[in-house]
Amino acid sequence: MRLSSAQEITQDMFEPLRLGTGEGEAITRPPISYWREVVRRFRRNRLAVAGLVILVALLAFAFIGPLVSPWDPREQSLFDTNKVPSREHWFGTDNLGRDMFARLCYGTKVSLFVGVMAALIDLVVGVIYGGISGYFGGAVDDVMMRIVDILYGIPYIIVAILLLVVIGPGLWSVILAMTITGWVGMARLVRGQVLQLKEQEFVLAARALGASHLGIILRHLIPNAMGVIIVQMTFTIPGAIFGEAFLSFIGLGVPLPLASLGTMANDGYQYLRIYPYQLIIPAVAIIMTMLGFNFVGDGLRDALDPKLRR
Amino acid sequence: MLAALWVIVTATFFLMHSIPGDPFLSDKVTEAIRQNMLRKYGLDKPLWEQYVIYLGNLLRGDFGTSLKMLHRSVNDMIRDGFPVSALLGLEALAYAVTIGLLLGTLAGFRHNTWLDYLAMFVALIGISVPGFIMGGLMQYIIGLKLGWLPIARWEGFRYTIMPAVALGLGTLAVMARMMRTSVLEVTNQDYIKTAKAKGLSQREIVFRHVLRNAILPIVTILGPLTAAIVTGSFVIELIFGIPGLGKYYVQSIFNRDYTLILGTTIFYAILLVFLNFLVDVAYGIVDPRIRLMRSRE
Amino acid sequence: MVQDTVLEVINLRKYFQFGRRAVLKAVDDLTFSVNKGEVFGLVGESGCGKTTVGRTIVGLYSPTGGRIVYGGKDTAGLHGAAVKRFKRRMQIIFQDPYASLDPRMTVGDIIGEALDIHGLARGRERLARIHDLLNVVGLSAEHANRFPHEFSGGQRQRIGIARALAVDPEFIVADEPISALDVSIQAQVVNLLSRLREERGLTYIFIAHDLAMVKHLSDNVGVMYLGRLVELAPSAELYRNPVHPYTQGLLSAIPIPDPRIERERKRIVLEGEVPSPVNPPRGCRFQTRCRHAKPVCREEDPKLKPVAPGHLVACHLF
Amino acid sequence: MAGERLLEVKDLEVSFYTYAGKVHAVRGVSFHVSRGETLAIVGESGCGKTVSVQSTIKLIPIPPGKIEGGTVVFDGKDLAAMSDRDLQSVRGAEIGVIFQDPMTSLNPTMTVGRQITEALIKHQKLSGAQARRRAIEMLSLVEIPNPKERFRQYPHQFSGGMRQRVMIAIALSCNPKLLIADEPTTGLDVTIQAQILDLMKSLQTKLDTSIILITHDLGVVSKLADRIVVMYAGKVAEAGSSEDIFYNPLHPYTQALLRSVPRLHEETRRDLLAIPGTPPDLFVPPKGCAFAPRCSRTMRVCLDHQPGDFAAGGHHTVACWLADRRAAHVREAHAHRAEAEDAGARGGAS
Amino acid sequence: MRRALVVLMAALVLATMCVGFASAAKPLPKLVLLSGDSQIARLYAQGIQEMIRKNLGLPLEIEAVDFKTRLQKMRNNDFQIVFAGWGADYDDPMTFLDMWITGGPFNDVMWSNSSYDRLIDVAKTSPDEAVRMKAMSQAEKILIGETPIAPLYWPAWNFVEHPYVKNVVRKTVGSDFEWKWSYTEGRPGGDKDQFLRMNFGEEPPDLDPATSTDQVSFWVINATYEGLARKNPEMRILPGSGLAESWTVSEDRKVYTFKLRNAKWSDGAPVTAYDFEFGWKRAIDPRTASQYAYMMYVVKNAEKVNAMEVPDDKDAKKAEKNKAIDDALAAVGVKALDAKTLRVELEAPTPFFLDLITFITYMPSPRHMVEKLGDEYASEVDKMVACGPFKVSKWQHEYKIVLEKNPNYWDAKSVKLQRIEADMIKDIATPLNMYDAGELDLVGVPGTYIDQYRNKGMRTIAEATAWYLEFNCEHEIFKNAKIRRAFSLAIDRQAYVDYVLKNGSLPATSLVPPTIHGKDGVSFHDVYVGDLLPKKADIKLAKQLLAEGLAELGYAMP
Repeated sequence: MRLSSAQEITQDMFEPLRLGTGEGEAITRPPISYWREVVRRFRRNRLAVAGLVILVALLAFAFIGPLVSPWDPREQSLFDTNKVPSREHWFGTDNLGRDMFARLCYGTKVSLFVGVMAALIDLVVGVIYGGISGYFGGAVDDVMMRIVDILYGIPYIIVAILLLVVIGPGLWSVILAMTITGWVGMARLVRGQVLQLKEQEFVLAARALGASHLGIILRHLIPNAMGVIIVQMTFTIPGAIFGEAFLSFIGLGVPLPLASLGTMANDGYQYLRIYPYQLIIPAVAIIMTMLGFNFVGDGLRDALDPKLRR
Repeated sequence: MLAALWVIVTATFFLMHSIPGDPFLSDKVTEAIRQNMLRKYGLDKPLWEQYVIYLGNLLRGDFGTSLKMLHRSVNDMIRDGFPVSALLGLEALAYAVTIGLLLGTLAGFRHNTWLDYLAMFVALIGISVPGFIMGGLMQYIIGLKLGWLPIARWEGFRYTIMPAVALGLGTLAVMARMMRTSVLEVTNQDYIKTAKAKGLSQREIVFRHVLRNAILPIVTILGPLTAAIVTGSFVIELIFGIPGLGKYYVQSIFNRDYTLILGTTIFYAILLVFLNFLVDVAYGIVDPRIRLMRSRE
Repeated sequence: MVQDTVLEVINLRKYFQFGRRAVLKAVDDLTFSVNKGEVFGLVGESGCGKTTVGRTIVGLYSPTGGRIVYGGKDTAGLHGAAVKRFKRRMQIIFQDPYASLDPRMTVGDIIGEALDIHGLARGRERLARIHDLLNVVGLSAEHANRFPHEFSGGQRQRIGIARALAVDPEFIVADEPISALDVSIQAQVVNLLSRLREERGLTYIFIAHDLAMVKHLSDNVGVMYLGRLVELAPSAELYRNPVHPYTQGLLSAIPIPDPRIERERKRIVLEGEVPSPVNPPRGCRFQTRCRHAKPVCREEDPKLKPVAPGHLVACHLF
Repeated sequence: MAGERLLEVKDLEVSFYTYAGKVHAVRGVSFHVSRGETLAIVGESGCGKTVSVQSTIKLIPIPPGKIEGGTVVFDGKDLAAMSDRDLQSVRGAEIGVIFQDPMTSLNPTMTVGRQITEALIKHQKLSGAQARRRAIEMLSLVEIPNPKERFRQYPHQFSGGMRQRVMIAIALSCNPKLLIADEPTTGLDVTIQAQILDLMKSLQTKLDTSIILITHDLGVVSKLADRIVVMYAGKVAEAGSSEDIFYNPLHPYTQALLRSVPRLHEETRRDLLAIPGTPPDLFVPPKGCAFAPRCSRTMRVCLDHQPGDFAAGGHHTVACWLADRRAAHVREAHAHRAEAEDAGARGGAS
Repeated sequence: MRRALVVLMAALVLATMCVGFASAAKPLPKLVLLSGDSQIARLYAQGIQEMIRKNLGLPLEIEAVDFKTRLQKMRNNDFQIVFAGWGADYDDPMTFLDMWITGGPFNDVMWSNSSYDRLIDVAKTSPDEAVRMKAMSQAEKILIGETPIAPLYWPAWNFVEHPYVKNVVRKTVGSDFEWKWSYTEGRPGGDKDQFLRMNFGEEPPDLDPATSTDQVSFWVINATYEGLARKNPEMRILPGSGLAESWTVSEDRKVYTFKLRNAKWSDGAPVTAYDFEFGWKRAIDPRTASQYAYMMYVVKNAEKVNAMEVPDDKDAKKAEKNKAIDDALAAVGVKALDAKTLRVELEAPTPFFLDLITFITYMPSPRHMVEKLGDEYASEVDKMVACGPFKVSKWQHEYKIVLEKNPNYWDAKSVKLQRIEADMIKDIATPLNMYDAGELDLVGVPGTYIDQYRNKGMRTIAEATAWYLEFNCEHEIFKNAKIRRAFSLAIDRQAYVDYVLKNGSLPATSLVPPTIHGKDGVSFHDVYVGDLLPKKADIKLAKQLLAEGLAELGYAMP
């Protein structure tokens, strides 16, 4: 038998106390919302934080870069073509003598725009479609999922190229081509989430309280599916940026005078053996974008998935 | 399934015909001769009539004759090109699956260690570098500068390595990441604790209990991934001069080679369906729960 | 106690389509009634359909057949605003304290949602009501800004009760409200339910698999097996004189936290397990596990019949 | 009864290092199991009962878990000092484990038979055919009908109760000296629970295995346990023979626990005693007695000082300042009040 | 009084406002340059864009579309300015000039000038070379003056070959490659096996000379067939260089009579005059639907027959129509008098006819094979024969084609090369890598790689091709010749080729490239035309013309 350090304990301590009733209900931890919890888990993930830093840096580069650089991304200087990086042109110039730094800022902006817009369209279409399909279920779901299956069976590249050739080049054409089958993945994901969530007891509780369909979708289903949706978006964005790069490779990327990381990498690829910096610079930017989004996406997924909590 | 194919055929058919130009438009063709050629190949008929004729031929398994390679039937072109693409794709898939699963497994078991980070970094490089850049770089560095492997052509196993690796990298990355997640999830399962409680060694647990279960979710995405590899081979085939099917895929559209566009689209659609079917079968083999459900029905 | 029938469940059936051909008969031909102010206990093992009964009564599922008459009105006949009014009168408390609260909402919003749906209170009044309800279930106002995951199981269950109380219902279906809770916490919830019943004149359907707790709380108890009601009796009567072989087995299976009694107790151990509700046995559904099964049990489905006043049993032995 | 000690755990300390900080899950726990006896460890979820027991053979995930102190002597071997590799020959061979959820504790992609033979081949070096014979034997021992056929089936073809029988078969296949049954019936229906408990009891007498039964259900305990350890917030609150705990509970927590459950056999309806509040958060372990905030007889000493184990006759110990001689007056006052309270009772949640 | 004043004032204000409105010029619409969508096309278009911006101050948008879309838009007159090019079909200025006659099949700019039309007509029909040269040079001056097109550059073809590669002749008109006299000397590993490895870049789509249209097929057909004559390495056409031993020309220069030599197809069958008649008529027959049929239009009645209506399968008058075509074909001016004599009658005296007979469409067709195989002819190695220095010996579609020396070729003794192996790799960088690694013997150097190969023995030859901007003469802005000319003058052609193209191309100071020959084998451009446009931009004049032109159209100067 073991006693605690007895000398501090005196007889007068052995008097009953009348404790307030709420004592045992106190929550000792500071209040943490679900999202704060996610942020905390996210911050513990070194790669995810690195990804976030990369993304912030890219954004800063895209939006602050042009303010810093004295060059216009479109301004050609036919006498200063293919200049290697120097004090004057930080990233050198391209085959038309345009400042690569300014162009890279511009291209990053365009690529991010393409990626984000494509992801947003995917999101809107996918959430609406998947949400309806999953929430109402039954025959509606059957028909809607059949359609999705069909779309899934169409080779993506063919549709994208056909579409681009039909509607002609343009920034929005490229975005449309990215989303034409892209939303299907999001729709499937959202449907799965909704199917799972709508049987959750808290949704049943809302129904028992007499909540409307819209109320349930807005208040419960979407907020709860949001995490997974956001994760999916962090993978859709780089996917779209990548897709645009591929389209650039076959000549269907964003139209002139726009530049994207894809078109720049493709331009640079032609000069790989002579002016490797013209490929390396946009390629690094693409890789950074990919890494950034993927790290953040992975980090978010780990942070959102309680199963991976350790 | 047939309905899906029909929708695909119809959509592609009409979309394709709405593109400006036709197979015989060229800078050196006069309008009169062009009309002549259109008539010869039945392209002057009303669209719906062409559509009905095409569907009729399709039902007989005839994809028609390429309108660019006027002497070659689309069936022949697919017959020649697909085995090459398939071989390339399978090899790429083999690399992707073996290395991807290995990296993913390592990362999963060494969660949050430098090994995990390294494996994930390698994997992410795979999805971060566009295929054309990766292919070009490999060709330049490994083929030309180091001289380890032939630069291009399709003459034997040595010729397949670079293109297959370049083609498989993206999938490899996806595999590695999924496997990592999956391993993490499986290692947290109760039955792994059961295995540990049985006194099994780490190795026995990994090989007998973790891997098989961790692979399950990966099998489900193998269909779309294989499809991505097969259809993604365009760039790689172009760079490495490989006589596969991939290039028709894109070129046929630029050539307005209607029969070839439709032929490849339908072929790939069927392939996708078939691959998904294969995946279902494979899933049944690895997951006894599914197998039983099937036999019950 | 006022003997006023408030809820009548008549020949209730609820089937679920399962794949292409299979039909899961979760609830099959169930009849009972609940008097105002009483606690009606519904017990049975997992898969017997008791949760389905509860959810069908509050309108979460639409019945496949039969009628649910509440306050003299067939609930199937309700439309539009009437449905909403009905939902204010009848509420449900769920089993899983973790799944029944939206993890993305604060406790205040969870309780407030009920007020919002029915437009019961706004702004400061809404806040006051929420604080009030939290106090009623033994929590404090500052808990309103917390998120469900910060609470223990018992606290969460009480939040669920507060949400149900927000619309000021007269009838509550408590669907296994304590089975996921720790022993020391169960009493908190049970006592709270008892107190609320007294203070607010609530009527409960108390669904549980824990017979001891059902007995403790209920006035009348129905025992379910494979979608059927096999025995229905006043609580004390049921425990003193279980008639149906299943009820006997069930009661006997419950371990008693008293080693001396437990050591001397004679057990009727039910052999085997509950068959699948997708493909229930012919005749009496219990016949596969019944020690007294006779040929007739394999052929004919027994009907509920009285063996004593208020004590009904569905068994060919009686 | 007090036979040779098979397992002796002393001053076990286990923590989990999570992103949010350290959770001190087990805070100096000692208990022992003698040969042939059944020790029940009772407590609510999160009280550290599972962690304490699983830590003895390092079944807890390490990291984030970490065994920070204490000794574990099993059959003369110091398990705490053994490497994970050496422990492999103890796990499954000398100590079998059954887990709480039979639905998830079996590998879904492996036949039940292989899951049983695995340990046999590993520990008893049986050939495949021998292991198969033994496994089928085990299946019939745990009363699974058609064992030969069942041997080839997959877990999803088994019901929950049957799976738990399989788990028992796995755990007992190598004739372990000790069986750890971690909430073996929690997920099961009462009628199935009764079957499993009967089975365990009969197997224990047949095989002469010691059992550690981890449970929160006092009913289950009363049926099987020889001795009982009651845990609260990572510490042992009270330990003693089954009789001691059920008929002479000394810790207010044990007392409250016993009075918080309704009893089927009681004719009269007695109000349940609710323990107010919730167990403490072990992110921030309480300074004094962990139960103090919920206790009806808290003293000043309870808030700042952790009570030691006080002997209460035989092997009965209690970690409560009320057992201190200096608290005699509080004990007496309470005894009077309890008598009065037995007639009426206090209820309510708060 | 006051009131009247107010009214007057108001009227005045109103009037000035009206006048003001009337004189306020319309804002300039968006200007769009239609271009191809390849890397290089985009780059070149951006160079133009920048010069227009800098020198004229006008924003020019680029619409980059794929090849066929661009062509269709040109055909549909759906463009403002388009970046276009034309390669010579034969060695005569006419190949560039007759495009722009009113209603010409390739006159996409809708330009029409009657004096131009008259001059072209003279040049087409006159038997007198001097008259023709004069007419064509005048015509070109009118064309450049009115600027429906603005010539930009005459491209160059850059290539490298290993030093052991000898005598691979590159022609500027027709098929580019001539391997008849090629050989290797000093190849590492020895020259015993005489072969060449090169990259064709793509599958030859059609190896049937009657229907073939593309460059790669032309390479192969030029090597495996032979026409009545074959150009020598100096690009001269001498009697006896091809399958015709000799020929005579009638007084009016409209009738040619060819005497054939003894020659055999690779399968041993003799090559006869009937094969020529058959092949030419096959190309002219509208039912063959040969794209290059128009190359035969100089032959009497060929154009008429080629324009006849072809019946389709369900046509009720199918037999009738077919017969009409057959009858008309009989009247076409090509006839085998016997197995060794071919008589050709032309529509007009065509001075460049002897150049045409080396063109692919003028090759003989092996009647014995084509009649047997029909459309299948030339689809596989065993479904074609050769009468040229080489024959196709292996054809792995979309991958590789191997040409082998044709032992039945009449001049086989001159052919040293045993084999030509050609890949079909479309990528640009890969063949260069292969060349550097010694896997290819010769390779073209695309513009982007020139800097790297400039010092590695790269050679440049001028092509008989011109690139220019086409202005849509029916467009609201570009209908004005001054504006068109302003655009043309705003382009600094020298800077353009030096800094944008950087590939050895020449600034195009007129349309017809200097590589096209005029009378007596001199350069038409150098001798008869000269620089019609400055090499450097004339910004001052350009701006002045733009201002005038816009004023005439009522547009505001931006």
